[in-house]
Amino acid sequence: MSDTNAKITEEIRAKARELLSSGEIAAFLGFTSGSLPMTTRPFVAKRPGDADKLIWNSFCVMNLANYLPALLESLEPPRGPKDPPPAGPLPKVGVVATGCCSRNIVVQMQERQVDRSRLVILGVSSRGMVDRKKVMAAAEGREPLKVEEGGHTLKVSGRDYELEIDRWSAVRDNCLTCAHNNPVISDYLIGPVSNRDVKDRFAQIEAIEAMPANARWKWFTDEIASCIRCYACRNACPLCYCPTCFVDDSRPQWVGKSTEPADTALFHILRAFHCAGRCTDCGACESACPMGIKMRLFTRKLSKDAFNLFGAEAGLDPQAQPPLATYRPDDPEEFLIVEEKK
Amino acid sequence: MPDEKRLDLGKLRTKLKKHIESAVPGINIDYCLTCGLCASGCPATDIEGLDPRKFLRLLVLGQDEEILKTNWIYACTMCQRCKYACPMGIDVGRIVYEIRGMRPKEQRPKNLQRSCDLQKESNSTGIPNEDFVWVVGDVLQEVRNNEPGWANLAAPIDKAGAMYYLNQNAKEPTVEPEEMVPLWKILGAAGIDWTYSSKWWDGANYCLFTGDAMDWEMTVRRQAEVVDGLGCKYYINTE
Amino acid sequence: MNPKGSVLVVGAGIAGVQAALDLADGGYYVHLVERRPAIGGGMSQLDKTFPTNDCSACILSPKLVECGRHLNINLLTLSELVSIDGEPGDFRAVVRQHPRYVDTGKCIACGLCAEKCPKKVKNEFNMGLSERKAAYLLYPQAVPLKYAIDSKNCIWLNKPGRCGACAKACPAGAINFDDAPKDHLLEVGAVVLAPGFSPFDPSALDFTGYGRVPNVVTSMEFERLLSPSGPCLGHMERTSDHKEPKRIAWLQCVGSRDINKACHGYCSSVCCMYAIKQAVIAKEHATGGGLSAHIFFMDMRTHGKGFEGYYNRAQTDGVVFHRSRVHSVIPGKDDNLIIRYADEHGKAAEEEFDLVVLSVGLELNRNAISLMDKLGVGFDSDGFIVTAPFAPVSTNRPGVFVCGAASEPKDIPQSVVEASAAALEAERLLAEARWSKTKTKEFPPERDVRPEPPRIGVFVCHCGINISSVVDVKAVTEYAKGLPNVVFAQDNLFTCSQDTINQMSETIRRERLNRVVVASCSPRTHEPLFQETLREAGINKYLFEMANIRDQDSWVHRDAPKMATLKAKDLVRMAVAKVRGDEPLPYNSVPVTRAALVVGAGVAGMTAALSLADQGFKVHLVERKDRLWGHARKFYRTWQGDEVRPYLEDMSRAIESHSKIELHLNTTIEDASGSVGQFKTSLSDGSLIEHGVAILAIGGESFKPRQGKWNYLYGRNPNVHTLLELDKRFIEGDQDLKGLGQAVFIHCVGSRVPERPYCSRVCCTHAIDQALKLKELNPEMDIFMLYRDIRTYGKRERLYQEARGKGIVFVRYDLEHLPEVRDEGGRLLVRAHDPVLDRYINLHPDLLVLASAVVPRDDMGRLSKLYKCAVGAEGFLLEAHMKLRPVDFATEGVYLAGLCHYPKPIDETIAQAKAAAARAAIVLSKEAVPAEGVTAQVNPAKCTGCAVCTQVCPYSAINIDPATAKAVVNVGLCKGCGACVASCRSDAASLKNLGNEQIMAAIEAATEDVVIGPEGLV
Amino acid sequence: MEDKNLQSGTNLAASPTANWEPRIVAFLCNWCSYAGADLAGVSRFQYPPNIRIIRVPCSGRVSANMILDALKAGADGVLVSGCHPGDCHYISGNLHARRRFGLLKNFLEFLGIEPGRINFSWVSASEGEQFSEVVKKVTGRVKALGPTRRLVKEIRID
Amino acid sequence: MFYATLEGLRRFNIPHKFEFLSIISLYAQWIREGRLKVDPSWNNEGLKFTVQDPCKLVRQGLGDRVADDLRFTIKKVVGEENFIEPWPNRSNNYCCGGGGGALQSGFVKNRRDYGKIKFEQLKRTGADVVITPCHNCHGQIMDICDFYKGKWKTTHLWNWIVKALKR
Repeated sequence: MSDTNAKITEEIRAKARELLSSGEIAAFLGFTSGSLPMTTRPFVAKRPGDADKLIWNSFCVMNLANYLPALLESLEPPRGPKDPPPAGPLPKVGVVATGCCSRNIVVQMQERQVDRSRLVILGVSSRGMVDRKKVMAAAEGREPLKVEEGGHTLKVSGRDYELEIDRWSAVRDNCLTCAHNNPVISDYLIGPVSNRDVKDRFAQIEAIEAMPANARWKWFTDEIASCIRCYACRNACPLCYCPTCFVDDSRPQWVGKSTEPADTALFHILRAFHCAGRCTDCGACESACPMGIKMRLFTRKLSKDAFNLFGAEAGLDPQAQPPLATYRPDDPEEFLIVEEKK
Repeated sequence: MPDEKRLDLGKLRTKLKKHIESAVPGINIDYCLTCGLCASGCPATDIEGLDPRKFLRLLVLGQDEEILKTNWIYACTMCQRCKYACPMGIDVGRIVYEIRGMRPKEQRPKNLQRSCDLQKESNSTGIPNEDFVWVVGDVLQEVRNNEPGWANLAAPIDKAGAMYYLNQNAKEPTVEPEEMVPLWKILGAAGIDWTYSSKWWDGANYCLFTGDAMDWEMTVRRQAEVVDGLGCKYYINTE
Repeated sequence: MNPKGSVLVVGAGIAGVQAALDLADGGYYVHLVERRPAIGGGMSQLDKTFPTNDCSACILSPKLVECGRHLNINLLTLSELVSIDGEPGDFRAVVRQHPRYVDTGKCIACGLCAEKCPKKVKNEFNMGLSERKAAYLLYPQAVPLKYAIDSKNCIWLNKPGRCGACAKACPAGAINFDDAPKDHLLEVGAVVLAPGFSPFDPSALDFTGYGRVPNVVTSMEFERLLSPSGPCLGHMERTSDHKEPKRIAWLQCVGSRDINKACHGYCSSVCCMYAIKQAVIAKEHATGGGLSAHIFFMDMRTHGKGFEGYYNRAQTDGVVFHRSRVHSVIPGKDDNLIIRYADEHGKAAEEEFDLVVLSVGLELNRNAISLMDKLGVGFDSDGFIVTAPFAPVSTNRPGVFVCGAASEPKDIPQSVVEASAAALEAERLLAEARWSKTKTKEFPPERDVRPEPPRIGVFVCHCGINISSVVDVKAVTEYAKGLPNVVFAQDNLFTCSQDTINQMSETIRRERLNRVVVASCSPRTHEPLFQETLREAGINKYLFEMANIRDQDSWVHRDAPKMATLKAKDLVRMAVAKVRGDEPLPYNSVPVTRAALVVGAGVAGMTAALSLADQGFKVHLVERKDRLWGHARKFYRTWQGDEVRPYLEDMSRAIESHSKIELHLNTTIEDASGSVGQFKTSLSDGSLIEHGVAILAIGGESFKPRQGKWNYLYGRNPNVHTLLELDKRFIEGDQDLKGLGQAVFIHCVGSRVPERPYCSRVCCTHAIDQALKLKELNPEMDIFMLYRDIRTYGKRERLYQEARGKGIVFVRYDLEHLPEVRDEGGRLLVRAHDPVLDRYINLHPDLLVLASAVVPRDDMGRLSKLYKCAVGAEGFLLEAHMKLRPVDFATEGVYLAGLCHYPKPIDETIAQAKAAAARAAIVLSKEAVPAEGVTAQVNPAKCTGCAVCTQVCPYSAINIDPATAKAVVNVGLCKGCGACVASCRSDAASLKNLGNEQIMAAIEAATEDVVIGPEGLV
Repeated sequence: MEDKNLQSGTNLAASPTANWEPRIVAFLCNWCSYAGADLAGVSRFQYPPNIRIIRVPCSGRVSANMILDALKAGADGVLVSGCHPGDCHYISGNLHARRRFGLLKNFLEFLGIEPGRINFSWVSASEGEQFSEVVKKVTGRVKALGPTRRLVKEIRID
Repeated sequence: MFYATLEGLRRFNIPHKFEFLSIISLYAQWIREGRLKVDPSWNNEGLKFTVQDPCKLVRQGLGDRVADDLRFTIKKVVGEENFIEPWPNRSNNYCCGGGGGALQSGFVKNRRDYGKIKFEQLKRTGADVVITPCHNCHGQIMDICDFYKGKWKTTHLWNWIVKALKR
C-alpha cells in the first residue's frame, strides 16, 4: 500500500467516522477491497465502526455516482407513487468523489436525479486508476495472487513468479487522457492536488478517424463481435438510470434482444449516443465489461465532437445546459448536403 | 483637407441668396437636399473646385464674395441639365445668369462682353451690314455662275412680304461665307419664299451669355421689329 | 338602429386579408372583395421580405389559405365595389363580380386548360417579364387555387366559336364561356378599405433610361427576377441576354421626394429597406465570383425595428453605399450601363454595371381612385386617403375605415397593424351585433371506436388524370384491398369534389369504418377538408392519414409510371400502417375569462383599454405611476400639428368615467401565472386579477445624455435641452424663445451608435417640427440641424421640405466628424463640419437641442418574463413575428403596443394599441378557445424527471410536477412539435397519433418490400 | 402480384448497382420541406422515385432512434430535411435538431457507415427546385454506395 | 441661339406678329410634305453619322419633338442604318461646353475639361461624322475633336441635305 494511498485511506476513514458519529450523514459511500487482487467494491458504511472497512488505492475503478440515487432513496421513508413528497430535511449521504465521479454528480444534479443538499462530498484527486487487464497482460497470463503498490511501481507476485512494473504503464486509457483529475465540487478535499496536464486528449480517436471507412467498420464490428449483451456497461454507468432502457422496451422495440450483429451494433450506437455530451469518460463501462470491449472509444468520439463543435464538456457547471438541450444561432452546419460540397 | 479658413456662421447673412430669390420668384434655392444629383450630371463638376451643389451650398451658407468672385460661373454654360432632373427642380443655370449679370462690365470676360457690345451695334462680329449684303451677293453670284443647275439660286435680302424671315450667324459671312450656300440651296429646292434682313440679321445673342438683361432685351427687340417690319409670317432660326 | 354584424373589406392584399381574418375570428361575417382572380396583393409578388429575409410565400400562404377556407369570410374575387349608401351600422353595398369563365366548384387547378391554350399574353404578375396564357392561374400558390380566363385576350370570348381548346382539355368540364357578371347586394355594418398601392411607373423619367435602355428594371420587376416562382425560376438573370449580373446598381428615390418630373413630394418609406434586402438576397443568389451591389441614395432611411441592424449587416456583407443621387443611366458596351456620380466631396466617378434597379416609390392603387369617389372618401394632394388626427385608420366618412398603403406609403408590419386597428374600429362600431351574422358548423355525435378492431377505408384518387396519367390507380386500389385491416377500398375521379365527399361520408357510416386513408394530393391543403368529412360521418377527425400520390408522386415521376405506381402502393401501405396506430383525440379547448389586463396607462394603454371596454369587455388598467398619460404627457404636438394635451384630457376623462374599466394607479405587477384564457395576475395592491388576455403597453423613456460622447454639455449648460424639455417650454408658452438669435439641433444623440445600434424613428420629425415652431415664433431666427440621415418617412417629408424652405440649414455629420460643443464664457460654441464644402463651421447658438434616443424601460425584462415573453436584442419586447404578427407574442393571449415594442410616434402607437385590442378581442369574444389536438403526452412510469424536455420546449408547455418529479404536458400550450419526444431518452414522452410506434410502423411499411441480399451484414 | 424481384428493391441476379433501385426513407418537416416538396410537384420538377416521404411536424421531431431504425429496416439511404434556421414554425425545433444530426452523422461515419447513407438539408416552402436537386443528389450518392449492408437487420430473407 | 430669342420674346414679352420656328422643324416638315426631296443612296459605303442635340434648341427650346424631327431629317438624308444614337440624348443630352459664351469667355482649359465628357460620349458612338445643328456646338465639338484627337468630322446638317438633295 503506497504511503499516499494509506494516508488518503486514513483521512477518509477518519472523516467518515466523524460524519457518521455526528449524525450529519446517515450513510457513507466509499470503496472496500474486493475479493480478488486488484479489485475493489463499492461499500456503504452506516455505523461509525464500519468506516474502518473503507480503503483507497489505485484500483477504485467503479463510479460511485452510479449508486448514489438508489442509496439516497433507500434512506427515505417509503411512499406510494401518488403520495406527496415527505416534509422536512431528508437524511444526507457522504461520498468519496474523484474528478470524473464528481463531474458525474454534477450531471446528476443537472438532470435532477440527485439533490446536492443531501450530499457531503469528500473530494480526492485521482493519480490515475490502474487497469487490471493491463497488469494481467504484463504478467503474460500467469495469475497474480498479490499486488502491492509502491510509489511509482506495482509489485505483482503469483504462485511461481514475482515482477515489478511501472505503475503509469498500467494506468487505464481514460485516466491517461484525463484533463480533470481534481474534483469539480466537494465539501472536503483529501490528499494532494494533482496537476497532470495532458496533450492531444483525443489522440486515440484521431487515430481511428484517420483509418479508411471500411477499416473503421471492420474495427467497430470486430470490437462488438464479442458482446454477449450482458449490459454490465449500462449497469455500471451513472448516466443510465432509465426505468425501462430502450433495449428492454417492446413498445416500441427499437432493438432486438439477440446477439444478431445489427442489434448489437444498434445497442452500442444508441447507448453511446444517449451519453453524448453527458459522459465524463470515467471508464466504469470498460472496467465492468467482462469481454474487454473498448466501448469507451464510442463515447469518446461523441465527447470530442461535442467539445469541438459546441464547446461543451460534461459535468463542469451545475447551471450549464447539456449540449443537446440547447443551441446557439451560429452552430456549425457541415453535416448539411449543401454545406458538404463547399 | 478642410481649408483652415473656418466659416463663422454665428449670424447667418445670406444677402445674395435673398436678392436672387426676389429677382427670380419660385427659384426655391433652400429646397436643395444636397443630394448630389446635379453634380453627377453636370460636365462642369470639379472645375474651378466647384459644382452645382457646392455653388448652391455657398449661397445657402452666405459665402457671397466667393460666389461673386469665382470663374465657375463661366465654366457653367447655363445648359439647365441640372434643373432637368433635380428632384426639387432648382435652376442653377438661372442663378449663374443672375450672378453673371451682377459682374461689372469691365470685369466680364473681354471677348464675350465685346461680342455683346458689337451685337448691340449691328452684329456679333462687327462687320458692317453693307459687307454682309455684299458678301451674300458675291457668293450668290459665284454659285450661279459655276454650279450647274443653280443658275437661278436666290438669297433675297430685305424682301418685304416674304413668308419666312431667316437670321444668319455672323461668323459665316465674316469667316466662311461658302457655308451659307447650302441653306440657300435647300430653301431654293423647297421653293421657300424667304428673306434675310440687312439690319439686325445676326442670329447669335451673346448678350444673353453676359447675363445683361437689358442688352439681351434690346437685341431681341431689334430683331422682332425687323421681322415685323418685313411682314414675314415666320422667323426661322438657322442651324 | 341595430347595427349589422357584417363588414365589407375592399382589397385582399396582406392588409385586407389580415383585417378580414381578425374580423371573422372576432365574430363578424366578412365580404372580402378583390379585383384580381386571386388574393395576396403586392406581397405575393415579393421574393423575400425585410428585415427577417423570410420567403414571402412561406409566411403569406398560411394566412391566404386560412382566409380562403374561413367559414365566415365570403371571398369575392374578380369583383369591385359599384356603389354604397346608408350610414354607419347599416350600409347597402353593390359589388359586381366579373365572370371567371371557370366554375370554381369544378375546377381542380390541374393546369391542362393553360397547357392547351394557344394565346400567349404578358404575365402582369411577373411585371410583364414572362408570358402566361389567356387561361391562367395568377401564381403557383394562388388562393383560391382556381384558373381564370382573361376575357380581353381569350380567342373564343372575342370571336365565339373559334378555339375553345381549354374547354376540350378540361377533365372536370369547368370551363363556362357563357359566364356573366353577377351583382351582389351586401348589407354590411362597416367598410374597411385596403386597396393597396401601385408601384410608380418611371417611364416619364427619361434620364433613368427605363423603357429606353436595356437592363434597367424597377424594383418590383427585380423582385420577380429573384423569386423562385418568377420568370427565371430564381436564377436572377438580367432581362436583355439572361446572363447572371455581376454588378448591380440600385437608384433610390425614383418617384419619391421629387417635386420636379415625378410630382411626388412624399417619401415612400420602404424603398431604402427593400433595396438593401434585394442587394443582400442578390448576393446570396450569385454563383461563383459573387456579386458587387451598389446603392445610390441621399438619406438611408432604415427607421423600423431591426432595420438599422439589417443596414449595418449589409455594409459588413460588402454592399457598397454611395451617398450621391445619380443624374442619368446611359448604355455602355454589350448591354451594360454606365453611371456617373459625384461623391460627397464633388469628385466625379464613372462605374459600369450590368443591371440597374430603380427603387420606385408607391402611389395609391390606380384602380382605387374611382372607388374613392363612390365612397365620398377624401384624399390629399399626394393622392392618398385622408385620415383624421389621432385616428390613423378612420376616413372622413363615419363607418368607413382605411388601412395599408392606401392612406400613406408604409411597410408590411405597419400595414398589418393598421389592418387589425381597422378591424377594431369596425368591431367597436358593431359591438352589439357580434356573432349575429356568423355561421358555426354543427357536427353529429362521435362514435367511440376504441373498442372496435381497426376497419380501415382507403380512397384512392384519380384527380382527373393528374394521378391516373402516371399511376395505375386501379392497381393501387386493388393492392390496398389486400392490406391488413383494410375492409374497403375504392378509387374516385375527384375525391375532394363535393359529391365524392358526401359519398365518402356515406361509406364510412355504411361500412362502419373507424379509420380512413385518402391517397390523393397534399395533406397541407386538403387534410382539414377530409378531417371535417370524418366529423360529419360521426367519427373522430384524427383517425385519418393521407398518402400524397400527386404532388409527391405522379407529378414528379411522369416518365417512370411503373416506379410511380410501386411508390404509390408503398405510400398507401405506409399511410395504412400509420392510421392503424391512430387513436381518437379530444377537441381540446380552454375556457376564457372575459376580462383583459392592460399594463401601462400611457397613450397605448389607454387606447387599448378604451378599445376593449367600448366593446363591453371588462378591463383592468394597471399603471405604476399615480396618474395617466405616461410618456406623452411631455409632448407638445403631433407632426400634423394637433396639440396632444387636449386629446389626452378627453381620453383620461373617458377612462375615469368608463364603467367597464377598473383603474389601478400606483400599482405594479407582482406575479402572473396561467395561459391564454385563464391568466391570474397578483398586483402590488394585493388584489388578484383573473383575465383571459394581457396587453403590455409599458412604454419607454427618453435617453438623458448625462455623460460620454453624446453629452454635448447637457446638464452643464442651461441652454442645452432635450426635445422634451423644449416641448415643455412650448407647452408653457415660454415667450423668451422669441428672442433667440440662433438655435442648433443635433440629431441621433445616443441612437445609431455602437452601444445602441437602432434608430429611434421619431426624433427627426420631432426636431424638425420644433424648428418650424421656432420659426413660427421668430422667422428671423437662424436654425441649423446637424443630422446623420434625415428620416422623415412617409408624408412627414412635407415637414422636411417646409423646414428647408424656411431657410433652416441642414448640415450632415458622421461618427468620424462629431460636432463639438464648448462653453465660451456662458455662450455656446458648436463646431461642425460641412461635408459638401468640406469646411469647418462655427455656430454660436443661444439654444442647443439634442434629439436624444428613445430607450426601453429597465424593468421590461422582469415584466415580460412573467408572461413568458421575450425581450429582443436592443431591450425592446420581442413580438411573435416581426413582419406578420407585430402585436402578438409567441405566447398566446399576450399582446403588446407602444414604445415597449419599438420607438414610434403617437399615431402609430394609437394604431398599434387598437391592433392589440383587436387581436385580444378575438380571444375575449369566445367562451373558449380551441387548443391543438395533436399534443404530447408523458408516460410517468418511464419518466426519470431529467427535465431535458422542459429545456427544448419552445412554448414551456411541458414542466416537472414538483409532487411527482415527473414531466407533465399543459395541453393548452402544447403545439405538437415533438421536440420533447425526440429529446427523451427513455421514450417517456410521446406525441399523440405521431408516437414512435407509428413512425416505426411507417418505416417498416416503407421498406417492407426491400429484399436484403443473403450476405446480410458484410 | 408482379415478379417480386423486378418490382421490389434489390435485384439479386444483376450486379449490385446495375439496375438496382435504392430505397430512401425521407423525414420532411411539415411547414417547410414538405411544402417545398409539394411546390416541386406543382412546378413539375421531376426527381427519382426512390424516396418514401414520412411527414413529421418538425425536423426537431426526428430522433437518432428513428434514423437508425430506418437503416436497420433496410433503407439504403435516409434524408432528413427541415426549415432554414430562423424559419422554424416552432421557433427552435430545427436549431436543436441541427446539433443532434451533426453529432450523429460524425459518429456513424466514425464507425464506418459510408458518408452519404444519411443526409440532411434545409429546404424552405418556396424552394421547389432546390428540393428536387437535393433528392437527385441524395439518390445519386446512395446509388453509388450500392445496397445497404451495414446495420441492416437481415432476418427477413425471402 | 434658339433659346435666346424664344426666351427673350417671352421673358420681356416683346410684341411680335411672327411665329418663331427652328429650321430643324422645317426641314422635317418639308421632307414630310415632299417639298424637299432627299435620297440617302449617296451614302453607299455606309458613312456613320451621329448628332449633337443642342441644349438651347432641345432641352431649353422645343424639347424631344424637335430632337425627333432632327433625327427624322438625318435618317432621311444619310440612311436610317447609318445613324447611331448618342447616349444620353434628346432633352437629357450633355451640353457640349461651347454654349453660354464659353467659346468667347476665353477659359480654354475649363472649356476643354468640360468637353471631355462630350468627347467620350461621341467617341463611344464610333460615328465618322457628328452633325451639330448649332454654331456653338459646331465650334466646340470641332475643337475638342482636335484636342482629344477624335476621328470624326464635325459639320452642320445642311451640307448633307444638299448632298442628298434630289432636284
